[in-house]
Amino acid sequence: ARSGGTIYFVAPYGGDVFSLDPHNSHRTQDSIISLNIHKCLYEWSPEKNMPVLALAESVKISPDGKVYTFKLRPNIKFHNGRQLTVDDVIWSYNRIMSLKPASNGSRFVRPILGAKEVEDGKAKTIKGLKKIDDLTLEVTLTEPVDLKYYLFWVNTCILPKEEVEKRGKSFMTNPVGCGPFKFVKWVKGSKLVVKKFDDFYLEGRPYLDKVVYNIMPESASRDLAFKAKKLDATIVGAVNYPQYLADPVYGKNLLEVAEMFTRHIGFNQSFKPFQNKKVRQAINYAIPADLIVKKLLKGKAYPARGYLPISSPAFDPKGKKYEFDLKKAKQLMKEAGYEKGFTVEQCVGTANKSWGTGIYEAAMPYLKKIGITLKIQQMEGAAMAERLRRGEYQMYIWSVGSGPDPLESLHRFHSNNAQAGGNFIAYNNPEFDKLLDKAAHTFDQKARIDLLKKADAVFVEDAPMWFFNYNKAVLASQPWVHNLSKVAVEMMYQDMTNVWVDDKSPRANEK
Amino acid sequence: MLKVEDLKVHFPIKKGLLSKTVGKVHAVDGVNFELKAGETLGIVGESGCGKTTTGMATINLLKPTSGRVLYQGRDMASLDKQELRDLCKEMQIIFQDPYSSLNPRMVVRRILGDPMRLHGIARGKELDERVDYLMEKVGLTPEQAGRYPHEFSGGQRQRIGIARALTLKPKVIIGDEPVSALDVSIQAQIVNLLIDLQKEFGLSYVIIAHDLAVVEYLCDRIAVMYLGKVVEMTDYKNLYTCPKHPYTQALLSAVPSSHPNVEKTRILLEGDVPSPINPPSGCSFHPRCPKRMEICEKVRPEIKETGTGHTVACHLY
Amino acid sequence: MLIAVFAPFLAPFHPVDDADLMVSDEPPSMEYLFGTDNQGRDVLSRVIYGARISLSVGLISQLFNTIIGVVLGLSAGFFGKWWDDLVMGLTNIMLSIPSLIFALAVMALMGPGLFNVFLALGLTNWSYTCRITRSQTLTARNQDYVKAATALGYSKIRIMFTQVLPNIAGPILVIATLGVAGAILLEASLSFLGLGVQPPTPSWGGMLSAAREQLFTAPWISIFPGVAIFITVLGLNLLGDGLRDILDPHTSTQRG
Amino acid sequence: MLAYACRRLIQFVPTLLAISLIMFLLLNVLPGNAALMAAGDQDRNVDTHYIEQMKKDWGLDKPLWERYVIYLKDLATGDLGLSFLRRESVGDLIAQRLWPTLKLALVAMTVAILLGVPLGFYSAMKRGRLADTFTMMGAVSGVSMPQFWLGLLLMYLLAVKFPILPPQGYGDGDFVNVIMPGFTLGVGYMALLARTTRAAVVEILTTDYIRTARAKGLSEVLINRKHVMRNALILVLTTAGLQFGALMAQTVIVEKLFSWPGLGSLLVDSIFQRDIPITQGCILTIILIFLTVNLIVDLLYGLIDPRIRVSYK
Amino acid sequence: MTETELLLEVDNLQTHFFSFDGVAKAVDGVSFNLKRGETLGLVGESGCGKSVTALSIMRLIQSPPGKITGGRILFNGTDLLKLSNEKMRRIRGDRISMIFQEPMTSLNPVYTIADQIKEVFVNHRNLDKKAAFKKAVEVIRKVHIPSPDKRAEEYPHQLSGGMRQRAMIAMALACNPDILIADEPTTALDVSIQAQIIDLMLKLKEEFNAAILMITHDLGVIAEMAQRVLVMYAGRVVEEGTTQEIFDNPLHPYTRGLMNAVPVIGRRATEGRKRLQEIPGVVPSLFDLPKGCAFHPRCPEAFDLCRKMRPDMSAEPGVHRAACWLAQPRPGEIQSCPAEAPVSGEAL
Ligand SMILES: Nc1ncnc2c1ncn2[C@@H]1O[C@H](COP(=O)(O)OP(=O)(O)OP(=O)(O)O)[C@@H](O)[C@H]1O
Ligand SMILES: Nc1ncnc2c1ncn2[C@@H]1O[C@H](COP(=O)(O)OP(=O)(O)OP(=O)(O)O)[C@@H](O)[C@H]1O
Ligand SMILES: [Mg+2]
Ligand SMILES: [Mg+2]
Repeated sequence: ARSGGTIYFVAPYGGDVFSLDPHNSHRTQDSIISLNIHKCLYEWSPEKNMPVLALAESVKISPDGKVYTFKLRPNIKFHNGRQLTVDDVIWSYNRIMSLKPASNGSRFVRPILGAKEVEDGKAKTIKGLKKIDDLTLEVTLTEPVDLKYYLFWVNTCILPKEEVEKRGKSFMTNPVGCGPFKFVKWVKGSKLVVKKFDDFYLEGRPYLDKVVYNIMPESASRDLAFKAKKLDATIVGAVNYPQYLADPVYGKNLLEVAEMFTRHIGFNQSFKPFQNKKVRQAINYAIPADLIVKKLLKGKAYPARGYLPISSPAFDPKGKKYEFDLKKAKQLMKEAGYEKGFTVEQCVGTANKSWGTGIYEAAMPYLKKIGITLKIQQMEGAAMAERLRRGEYQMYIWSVGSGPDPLESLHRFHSNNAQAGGNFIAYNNPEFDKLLDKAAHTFDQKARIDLLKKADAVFVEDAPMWFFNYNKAVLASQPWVHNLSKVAVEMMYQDMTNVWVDDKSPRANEK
Repeated sequence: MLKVEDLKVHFPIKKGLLSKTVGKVHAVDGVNFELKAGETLGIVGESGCGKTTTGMATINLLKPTSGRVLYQGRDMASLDKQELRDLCKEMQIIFQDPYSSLNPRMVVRRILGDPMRLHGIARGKELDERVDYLMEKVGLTPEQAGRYPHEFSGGQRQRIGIARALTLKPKVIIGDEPVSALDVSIQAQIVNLLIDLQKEFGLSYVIIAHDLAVVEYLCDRIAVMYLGKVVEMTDYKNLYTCPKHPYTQALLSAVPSSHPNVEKTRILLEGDVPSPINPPSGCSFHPRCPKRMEICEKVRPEIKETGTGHTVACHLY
Repeated sequence: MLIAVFAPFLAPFHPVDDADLMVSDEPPSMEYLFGTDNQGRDVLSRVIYGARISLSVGLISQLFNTIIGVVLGLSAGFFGKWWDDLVMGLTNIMLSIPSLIFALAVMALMGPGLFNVFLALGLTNWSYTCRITRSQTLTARNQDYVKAATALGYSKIRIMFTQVLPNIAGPILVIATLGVAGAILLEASLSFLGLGVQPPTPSWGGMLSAAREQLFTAPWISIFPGVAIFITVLGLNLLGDGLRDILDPHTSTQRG
Repeated sequence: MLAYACRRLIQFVPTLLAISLIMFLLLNVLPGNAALMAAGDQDRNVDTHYIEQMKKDWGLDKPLWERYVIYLKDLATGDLGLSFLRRESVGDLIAQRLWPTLKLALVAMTVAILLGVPLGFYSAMKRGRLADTFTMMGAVSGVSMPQFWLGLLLMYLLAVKFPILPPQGYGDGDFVNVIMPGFTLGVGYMALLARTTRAAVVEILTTDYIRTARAKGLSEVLINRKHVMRNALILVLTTAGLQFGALMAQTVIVEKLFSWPGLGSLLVDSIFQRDIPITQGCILTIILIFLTVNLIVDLLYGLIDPRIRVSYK
Repeated sequence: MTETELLLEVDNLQTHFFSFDGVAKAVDGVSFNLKRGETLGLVGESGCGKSVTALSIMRLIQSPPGKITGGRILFNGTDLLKLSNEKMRRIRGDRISMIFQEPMTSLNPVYTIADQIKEVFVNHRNLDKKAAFKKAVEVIRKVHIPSPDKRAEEYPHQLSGGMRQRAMIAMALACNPDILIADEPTTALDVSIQAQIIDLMLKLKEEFNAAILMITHDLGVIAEMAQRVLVMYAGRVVEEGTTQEIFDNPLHPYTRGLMNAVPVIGRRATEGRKRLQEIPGVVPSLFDLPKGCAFHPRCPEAFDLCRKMRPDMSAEPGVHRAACWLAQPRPGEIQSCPAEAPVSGEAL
């Protein structure tokens, strides 16, 4: 690996970066960058496809799964030069729970004993956090959850108290962390620059001197900028995917991963025909998901099997898959008593290309064949979010995060989760609930995974949604860029610690 | 028949978005006259002296700031809506500009017919007949009633304008410069027409003009206006033979001679007509008056009778 | 216009039902003269059917605009006083709120739907018509024939509609034609932001923005609706200029 | 003149108030709210607790009129409030974005004026001829050319094929970065200005004073430069002034395309994210600029047109 | 330079306008001449081609739709129609200048009076700006505008109509031209102001010894100012003579009609109200001129020949002459058998 050089990366999602204080941020766009400025107890490992320890050197988990004892690395420095200690961890988690307006990280800290009391203003400090010594922290939970899946999100990063307090509001725009890169400057709405932090706890890393994040919401512009070699790496959209695949240079360098998002059409059970399982299954049989993926998404997705995505540890490659089968679909419709079909008046969706109303359009001719007519209502995200929570739809098309923790992902459809809490389809199946509850109290990883696989199978059989696909995230990079990784939680969450560029890069010596 | 008493019309001058009134245009500033049945009254004066405004206020197209207009003894301001509408049948107006005074999107038959239908004077076949009759009266053919105004020449349009004024069988017609916009050769046709119609229908006219020759020819009595006031009023004979007000004299002398042999001694007035926004103190004519005296600057001359039916507002008399 | 009316006879395929994913993103060929879009629908047919939507968006919303603008402008110009102040205040406000933003807000408020697009665009762009109508009314109001009508005892409303309106119709019509073009383009912008006409209904603006990412990979999908917009806007502009000439009293009097 | 300007500035207040009320109502009855958006891009499990917390923290649970009163109170002290989602002061946010947008709009306006006015002039001189028709057809195509087409095309040509300009971004505020977006934005307005200019010049060419100038024996060049130009400028200026407001608000597409950190994208994003304080702030800012530009145009008017100068007094 | 020096000779001038409705022969064979120091009046009704004649001499006809299709305009012996644009431009405003009817709109509203007068000097005399300004103030003083230094710096809208017209005159006389064409210079003005302007023009003519072509439809103005008069009707000159001749002994029925149609002030008092003599009918459209003499449908004295053939001028320019069959010997063959000429009512 070669040290030095600059990489021009991209922040592609929904406009400007809002905040580089991850406690005060909720957006993917922000995290792409924050990730490289800040660190948490855990971090995502693309190789292992799960979170691994980061700031902590080691962890001991009590047999009941409720007490975690972390040992921090001894050589962690904040960008201001100060040593990071257990006090910072405790302070940071307390901050997350007591921020006003509420912090998006709160839900990841909430399992810790006493966190909820702090959130509700009933206590000053979280009871479950105990400082053993400067580098040893004991964390007590209310329930045995797999903490690594919580404390790896950058929203739970550890911040230096004195800087946060000194900078006040401006900390969001001028942050200090303990990650591999230091904040340099931010041209609002256009680009963000971070540079190498020399005292990073990993020796000799990062390799890069500088990372420039360009904020580019338009995919066509990204494509052109990349081709103009003004970007070292870019996320590839479906439209351009075949072109990149065919490209003699870029085609070989494409990084592809099944991201932990499940695109689906949800059926509102209060709409009479959808109460019938056979109708739901018929729809699953009637729409050629594979073909739509191939044609409309240009192959840039993995057709779905169940709810849990390929990169989920609980993905079952042998699980049931609804293959395109018109005959069977017709048969099921007939059995359900809807031989004549029906009209779905409110098919809500956004303008998104891969999981928006365009998919309805593609599905329409096929559904027509089993007598189902769709009436599309396109709207923007905010309006749609409200409609989903209120259940004011008959079908919705959406993409929801289905990882990395399979238990948490499936829990969305637990009957005790309200419609407003993300169970938009108001799914209610006691069998499914039971499997989930059991898994929650099983600490043996393998047994737990098996239970979750079963739960997913139940879900698939019930077909409360049309399983469409898991996103295939594709990262294209210039040939001189090395060590970018396949990040299944979100491809753009690229940890730049290990990334390097060789001297063919036009920016190989840019500081 | 028609009596105008101390008529004043002031226009506010507004400025800015807040429409603050910053001043007043004294367009008409105390005008008195009387019109007898069958008589023709002329009003002359230079541009902007308030002739049109007087005319408009007289037939209630403008609300006077103060003063009264009495028609057959009744104050117009006291009339209600219906009575005002009925008044339309008594008094009408002919405009100066034959081009803008006819609605270009209506055929002549409608221009003449609509008012009659509106006032219930005639309908159906009778209406058509009456339109034809009017057309003939003003020297046009009934066939031409199907045409649009732009298909007529200026003189013909003015005839239509006159016909329209006649639709409601009025007793008084106010002519606001009815011939000024016309060619010399056409002007005579209209002047003759006006005289003919007066004889036939017993009309009374108020003729507004700036052409002294036309006014003298048409009118029995003539009022000379200057800056919103009547400065002299007399019959047509006196106007030419013994004009009293220096302004009238200058005006008369300024009329180009009718023949190269007629030598004229011109009284050339200095300067321009002052603005009616700030009329000069005293006699408003004094800054241009060749015969001004000290008193003229300070005291506004009252209108005085200086002979039978000859009134003048000047300190000389 | 004709194309829009006779769309079902002209279009070789149905714009929605004849989708065939197997032939998506085909370049122009003998079968699909303008190629197909990503859903495998015939672009030519969609352009033809799109004419219906785009033109009706243009026409109907402009009709709303014109009615609102004319009624407000005419009455403001004619009655004056506080009403005029009020209307002009409102007009200035509308004029300064960016039309796209306003349409966006209205669309977001009323939710999707073709009718709502009409309404959103129709509520947005009347201020210009209103201003012109008012200023024209102010001029026309002082014409001698309007005074003559007053002298003849016409009521105000009657004068407004029989004397003033026919004479100011020219400029209003011209603005209206140009406004149709504006509305078509505004719908395209709304589509760009995902709030235009509902899919799968084809509208030119929607097609254009839906295919913007494919501009370089499948240019035919966006070029043809683009060309259609261009021709329409050009046509409407020429129509506007033509109307101006025809309705201009100067030219028409000279003819007589 | 100064007094006049001040008076006009005071008159902004009721307009702005009315607009703030209209927009406030409009924005607050939109379906969806910022809390939902803040709960994450719908990509993880939804935290209802968090949503309720947010709503309370932002005062979204209070009745509408109360919120408006609070808003007005803040506004009176010059405080545009705090952004919901960005948790920054709206004033600061706008301050950061204002200059880039103004820069973009100014460049676009300059492009539009520098190209549109001469084009319109040329067209007017050649009116009725083929050159005129072609120029005006070009102008119409400029209007009907979607911005994203033109932008992408330019980007392709000038950054990929012949890499002479940066493909996107604000850079460090360098001029090279503004050329392409400015041009993209300007072309539509150029077309409009060309038409206005043409109409104005054609009209002026038939006036009596141009005939007088000819009768004086002035050369056509001088007549055009001196007599036509200045009078046409007055008309063009009004159009340009009126257009400037629209321009400020129409930057969004270009901004998104070129990653331009401007007000337009801030505004549109905030609408989609239901970040009402930002939306309000942006709209008020844009309208204030619109009004100010028109005031400036009015004042400029006075400089060019002596007839109006007097009436300021 | 003698008194009778011929400055301008217009010979059979034809100016036509081409439009969709046809060709309008606005000026159709006009001939006349103008001597130094003389004032020539040009009268006629609206639309008869007076302005077009003037503009043709200046070569300022809008083209399209207008075009000078024939004739010669000799200025000091050179044909203006053959000059290059550049040479013609140098004559305009310098040797021949013109003032227009509408003083309100004929001045550019955005430049001061001095600015606009200065231009003439800069253009024709190559003066620098300062000197030109001085000269401008000088001419403004000459046209009796009070406090010329102050007025020079004012804009047209700050001046009254009369003053604007004076400024126009100043501009026209700036270079001491040989010929001044005045196209209805007083029509838009008030009577008292009109008198001032006429007085001014008469005085200035004496001083500059220019020839004036005075266009008007007001016979009174002619009577006061002109030595000779041309009467036009429908694009042609129908009568020419000295002012005295025209007023005392008009040859053409149209001229006679004009004279009698105007009420004369004071006459009613002495002679009573005599009915004004009308010229019946309307001025014909140029697109659709009657055959024969254009005036015949309105002429009380018209006879067969008038309906069939257009009369030419009865004599060479310079003497009292008219284009009327009554004023000249008729063509021999027709004269001998007038009965043979069929009366065609359709000629109307
Ligand atoms: N609506 C109005 N608002 C303000 N001022 C007005 C209005 N109408 C007329 N005036 C002013 O009132 C004065 C008298 O106008 P009026 O039209 O009565 O004059 P006039 O004698 O008819 O002139 P002319 O001979 O030019 O027709 C003028 O100075 C004019 O500018
Ligand atoms: N630019 C033009 N285009 C078409 N026709 C024209 C043009 N200018 C003049 N004419 C026609 O030429 C004829 C003569 O016009 P001209 O202006 O010379 O009349 P005039 O005698 O000056 O009348 P006025 O007394 O009204 O000024 C008119 O019938 C007019 O229609
Ligand atoms: Mg008047
Ligand atoms: Mg003329």
